[in-house]
Amino acid sequence: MVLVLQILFVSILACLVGLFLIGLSRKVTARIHWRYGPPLSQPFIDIVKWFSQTAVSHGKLFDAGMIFSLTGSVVVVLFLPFGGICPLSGSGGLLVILYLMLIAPLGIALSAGESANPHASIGVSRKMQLAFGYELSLLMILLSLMTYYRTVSIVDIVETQIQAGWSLVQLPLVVSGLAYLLIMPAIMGIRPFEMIQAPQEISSGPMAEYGGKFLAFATLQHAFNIYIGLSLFVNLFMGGGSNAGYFLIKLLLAFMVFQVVHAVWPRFRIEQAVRYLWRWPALLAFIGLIIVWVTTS
Amino acid sequence: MTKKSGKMDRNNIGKWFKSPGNMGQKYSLHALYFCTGCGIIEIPPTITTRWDAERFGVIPVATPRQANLFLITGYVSVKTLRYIIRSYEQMPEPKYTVGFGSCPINGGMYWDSYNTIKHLDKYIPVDGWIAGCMPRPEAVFVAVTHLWTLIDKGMATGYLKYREHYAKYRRNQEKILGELEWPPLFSKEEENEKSREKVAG
Amino acid sequence: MKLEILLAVFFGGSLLTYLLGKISKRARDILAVLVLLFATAGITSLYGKSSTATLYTGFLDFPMVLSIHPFAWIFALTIAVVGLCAVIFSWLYIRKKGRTDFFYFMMLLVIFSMIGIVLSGDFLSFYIFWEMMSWSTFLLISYNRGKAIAAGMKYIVMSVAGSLAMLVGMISLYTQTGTLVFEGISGSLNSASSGYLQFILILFFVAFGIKNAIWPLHVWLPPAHSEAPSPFSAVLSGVLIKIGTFGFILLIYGIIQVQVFVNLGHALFNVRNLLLLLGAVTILIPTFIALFQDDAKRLLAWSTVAQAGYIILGIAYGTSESLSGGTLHFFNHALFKSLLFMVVGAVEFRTNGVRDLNSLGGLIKKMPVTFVAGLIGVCGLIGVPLTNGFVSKWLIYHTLIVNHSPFLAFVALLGTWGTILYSYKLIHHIFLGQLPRKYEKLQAAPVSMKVPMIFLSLTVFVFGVLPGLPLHVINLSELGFGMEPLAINMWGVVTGSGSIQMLNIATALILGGIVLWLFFRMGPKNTRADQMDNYAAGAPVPADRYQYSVKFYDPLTRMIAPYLKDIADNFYSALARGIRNAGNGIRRIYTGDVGNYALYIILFLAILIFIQLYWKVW
Amino acid sequence: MKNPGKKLQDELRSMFESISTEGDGENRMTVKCRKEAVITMLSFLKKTGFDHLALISCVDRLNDNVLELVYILSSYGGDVAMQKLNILLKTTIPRENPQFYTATEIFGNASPYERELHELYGILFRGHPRLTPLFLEREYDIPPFRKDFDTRKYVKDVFDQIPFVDDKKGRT
Repeated sequence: MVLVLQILFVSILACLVGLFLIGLSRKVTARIHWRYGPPLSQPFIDIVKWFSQTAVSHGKLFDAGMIFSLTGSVVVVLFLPFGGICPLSGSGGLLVILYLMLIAPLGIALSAGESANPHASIGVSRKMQLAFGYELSLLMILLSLMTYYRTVSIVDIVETQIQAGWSLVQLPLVVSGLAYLLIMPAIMGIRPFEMIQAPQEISSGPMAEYGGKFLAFATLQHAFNIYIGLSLFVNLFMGGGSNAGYFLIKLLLAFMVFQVVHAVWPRFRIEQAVRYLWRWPALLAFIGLIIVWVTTS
Repeated sequence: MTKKSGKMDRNNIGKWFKSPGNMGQKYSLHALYFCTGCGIIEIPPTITTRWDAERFGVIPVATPRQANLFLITGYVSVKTLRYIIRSYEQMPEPKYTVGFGSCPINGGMYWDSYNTIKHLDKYIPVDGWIAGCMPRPEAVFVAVTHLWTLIDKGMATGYLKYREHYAKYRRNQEKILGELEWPPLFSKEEENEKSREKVAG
Repeated sequence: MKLEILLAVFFGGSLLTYLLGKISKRARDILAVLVLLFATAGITSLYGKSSTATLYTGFLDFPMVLSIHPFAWIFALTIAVVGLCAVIFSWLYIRKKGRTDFFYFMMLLVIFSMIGIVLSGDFLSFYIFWEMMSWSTFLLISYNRGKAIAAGMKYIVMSVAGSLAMLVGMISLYTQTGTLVFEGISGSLNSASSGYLQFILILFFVAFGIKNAIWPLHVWLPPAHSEAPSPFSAVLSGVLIKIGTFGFILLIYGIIQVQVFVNLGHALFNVRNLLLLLGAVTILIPTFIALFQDDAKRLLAWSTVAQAGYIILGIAYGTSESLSGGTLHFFNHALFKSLLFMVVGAVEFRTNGVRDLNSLGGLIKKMPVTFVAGLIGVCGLIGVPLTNGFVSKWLIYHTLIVNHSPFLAFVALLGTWGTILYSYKLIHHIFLGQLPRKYEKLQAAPVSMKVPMIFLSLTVFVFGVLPGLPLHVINLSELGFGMEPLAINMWGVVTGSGSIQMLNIATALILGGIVLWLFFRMGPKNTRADQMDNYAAGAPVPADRYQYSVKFYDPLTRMIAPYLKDIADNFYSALARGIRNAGNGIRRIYTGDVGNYALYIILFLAILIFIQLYWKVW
Repeated sequence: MKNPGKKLQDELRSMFESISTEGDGENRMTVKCRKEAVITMLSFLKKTGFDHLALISCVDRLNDNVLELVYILSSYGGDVAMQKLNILLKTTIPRENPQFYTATEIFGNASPYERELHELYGILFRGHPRLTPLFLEREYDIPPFRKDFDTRKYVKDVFDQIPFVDDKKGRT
C-alpha cells in the first residue's frame, strides 16, 4: 500500500514540478527580455484551456502514440529517486531508465508520423538525429559512473554519494560531469537545441498537427522530460538529496543554470548541433571514461 | 485596465471552478501568427518587450491547430481570403476572430478597390473589431479585454454561427473565390443534427 | 520419439511435397505445413531429454551420431517455428510466381538440414547437413533469376570457402584425437597445446564467421537478403545466420571448455579478444550503413548483421550470464527479424514488388494489422521494455558493465540508438506519412500472411513480459556445459549486482497507460480529419507530394558518409580481380599446340643442367 | 558634359528615322519611336551597354485613344558616364485589342512585366512563353487598370450583391 502512495506522490509531484519549471522558464525568459511575462501558473491555465477545446485527431495511432509517449515519461519518473523515495527501484537501474527514456520520443515520433504532415516528419527526423548526437556522450558518462561505483542501480549511486559527497567533485568523475553539463540542454530540448519544435522554421515540428488535448499532452510530456533530465543529473552528479526538500532545491539550482542559457541563446541548425555534440562533449566523456576505467580496473 | 472594458479576474479561483472552459479560453488566447495584410507590422511590438502581450496569456503560435484566436490584420485581398478561410476552418473550436484595422470592417481606404474584400463578416464570422488604420498595440489589448467580457457573457459565439449558417457562408465564399479546393467542412446532415443538439442543450 | 525417425520423416516429407506438387498444388501446401507441424511437435516432445543415437554407416566406419540436449533443443525449436511461419506465409506469396514445387522442396530442405545440423552429434553428420544447407540456400537465393543469381554466386563462393576451412579443421581434429564424435574430441583435447587449439579456433571461426556474417565476412548477406524471396529471407536472416552461432557455442562451450577458451593464448592477442573486437565492429558499422539504405529488405539485412554482433559479444565473453544473454538474443532476434521480413514481404506482395522506401507511405490506413506487427517487430528490434529484445540486451549490457569492460558496453548501447534511427525510418517510410493516390484501393494483407505475423508478434510480447520461460531452458543447457546457471524467476533475472523484474515494469507501463487513456478521454470528443485536411499554411494539401521521406537523416548521413566506404567489399572485389588476372596469365601457357609443350620440356631440362653444373646440387 | 547622352542621341538619330530624343538634364533621356522599331532599338541599346531592363509600364491615354508603352533601360556595364544615364523608350499602340511583340528574347526578365500588362491592360504580347494571369483571382471583362473600368460600379455589382449572413440577433 505504501508503494501505491509513493507512486502517486512521486508522479503527481513530478508533473507539478515540471509544469512549474515551464512556467518559471517563461517568466525568467520574459524577465531577461525586460518584460513582465506570464504568471507562473500559465502552463496550468494553458492545460485547462486545451482540455476545453475539441481537438482534431488523425487516427487511432495519433492518439495511441501520444498516450504511449506520456506513459513512458511517467514510468521513467517512477524509477528515479525523488529525495529519499524511489518507488520502483527494485528492477534494473540505469540501463532500464535508459531504455524507458526512449519510449517517449518513440511515441511522439509515431503519432507525429501518423499526422501525414512533412513538418512533423522533419521535426521527428531532427529529434532522432539530435538524440543520436547526445546519446553518444550520455552513454559514455553513464558507463563511467557505473564502472566507478561498480553498480548498475541508481539508488546505490545516490547512497554512496550521500556519504562520499557529490560525484561532481570526485576527482575521476569531474570530466564526465563537465561533459554532462554540455549535453544537458540537448537532453531537455531547450535552446540552443530547440530545433525540434522550431515554430519559425518547421511550424513547431512534430506538434504541427496537435490541437487541444494533444497539445496538453505534449506540454505534459515536455514537463516530464525536463524533470527527468534534471533529476537524472541531480541524482547522478549532485548527490540526489536525502529528503525531498534538498532534492527540489538542487533541481531548481540546476534548472536556473540551463534556463539562463535558454533565454539568450539562438537556435542551432541540426548539423551544427550534431557536429558540436560529437566533438566536445564526446571528447570529454571519452576522456572521463578512460580515466575511470584506468583508475578502477 | 479601463473599468469599462471588463476587469481581469484571472486570480478569482471561484470562477475557475464555476466555468473552467471560459476562464481557460480567456487567459490563454493563442493567436495564429498569420500576416494577412499591412496590420501585421503592429503585432511584433505587441508581443515583445514594450507592450508585452504574454502577461495576458496571448502568445503567437505557428499553426491553426494550436490557435484559438485569429487576428485578421489589415486589408484582406481576394487571394488572401482563400488562405484565411482554410486556416479558420482548421482551428479547433471554440475559436475567436478579431478584425484588426478598418479594412476588414468595411473595406477602409480600399472601399472601392476591385481586389479587396469589403465586409469580412460575409465570409467568416468575426467576434470583435479594432477600428483604426493600423491600430496601436494598446488597442489590441483593449480588444483582448473586450473579448474577455464577450467570452464571459457567452456572446463570442462566432464559431457556432459559422457552424449553424455554414451553407450561407460557403455560398458567399464560392461566389467570390469560385470553386474551392477542399470539401465543405460540415456536411449537410451532420450540421443540422449538431445545431439541433446545440439548441436543445 | 527417436531422432532418426524424426530426420527420416523430415527428408521423406520434403521429397513427398515435391512429388505431390506435380499432382495438386493445394495438397502440397497443406502437406508442407503438416510436415513442419509434425517437426515442431516432435521437437517439443524432446524437451529436457538429452539422448544420443549412434547409427553405423558404411562410410569408412565413421559412426553417424545424432544427439539432443537442451541447448540443441532451443535452436531446433526456433528453426522449426520460424520455418513453419515462413511456409504458411509463402502460401499466397509464391502462388503467383513460377516453380512453386521447387521453392517448397528447397524451403523444407533448408529447414530440415538446419535441424539436422543442430541435432548432429559428430562432425561428419554436422558437415553433411552443413553442405546440404549451403546448397539449398544457394538455390533459393537465386530463385528470382536476374540479379539474384549474382547474389547467390557471391553467397556460395564464400560458404564453400567456409566449409573447406571447416573440413580442414575436422580432419586435423580427427588426426589429433582419433574420433569425430563431439564427446570423444572434447574428452581428449585437454592434452592439446594452446597453439593447436588456437589454430582450430581460427579455422572454425572462418567457417562459422562467414555463416554468422561477422564484419569482414559479412559481404554476401545484404545482396543475398534483398534478392531472396521474402519468406525465405525471413528464415535466412532469422535462423540460418544463427547456425554459425550454434557452431561457435558448440565449439567454445561444448568441445573446448569455456575456462580453457577464456585464458587461451596471449593475455591481449587471443582469439577471444579478436571475437569481441569483431563483434563490436559488427554492431557499429552495419548500423550506420543501414541508415543509408532505401530498400526495405537491404536495410533489414544490414540490421541482421548488426544484431549478429550482439550475439557474438554475448557468446565470446565467456561468463554464464553473457552466454544466456547471447542465446536469448538469438532466440528473440529469430522471432522479431523474421516478423519484420514477413511484414516487408506482405507489403511487397500487396504493392506487387515495391520495396523502395521512398515511394511508399501511409499504408497504415490500408494495412493496419501489418502495421501493428511491424511496430511490435521494430520495438523488439530496438529493445523497448515489454518486448523480448529488451531482456536479452539488458543481460549482455549487465555482464559487460559488471565485468569491467565499459567500452564494449558503450559500442553495444550506441548500436541500439542507431537501431532506433533506422527502424523508425523503416516504419515511417512504409506505414506513416501521406498515402499516395495509387495505393488508395490497396487491400489488407491476406489471412494466410496475417496468421504467422500475429503469432510472432504475440511471442515477442509473451517472451518480453515473461523472460523466465526461455531463460529456464537456457539454464538447462548451461548445466549441460557445466556452468553455473543464472538465478532466474518467471519475471526475469535476480542477480546480486542488479536484477530485472519485468513484472513491475509491465504493471507500471500498463497501469500508467490506462490511467492516461482515461485522462485523455476527459474533455470534449475529438473530431476526425483525413490526411487531406492538414496544415499547409492555408494552401490545399498537394496530393502525392506531401511526404518527407527522401534523404530522411540527411544532415547526419552527410556527416558519416565519408567514413563508411565499404572496405570489406572493396577488398574482396580486389581479391577477385587479382585471382582472375592470375588465372589469365596461367591460361596463356597452355597454348594447345604440341610444339610449345616440347619446347617447355627442353627449356626445363636446360635449366636443371645449368643448376647442376653451377651449384652441383646433387 | 551637361547633357550626357548627347553623343548617343546623335548616334540614334542618325541610325533610326522618325524618332525624337531629348535629354532633360537629370540623366534621363526619353526616346519616342514607332512601335515597329522598338524591338530593334532594344537590341541595339542592349549592345551599346544598356543591359538592364528596369521596367515595362503602360499609360492609358483615353482621350487620344492610345496605350503608351514605356521601356525603362539603365546600364551597369560600359563607362561611368553611361551608367548615370536612364533611357525611357516610349511607343504608342491602339487601345482596341492592343497587341505587341514580346521582349523576352532580348531581356529575359521582361516576362513578368508583360504578364502584368496583359492581365491589367489586356495587351496581348505575341510570342510570350507563358501569358498566364499574375495576381488577379477573378476574371474581368474590362481589364481593371484601364481608365474606362469603373471600379465603383464593379464593387457595387460584385461585392455588395453578396448578402450578409443574417443572424437571429437581427444583424443585416
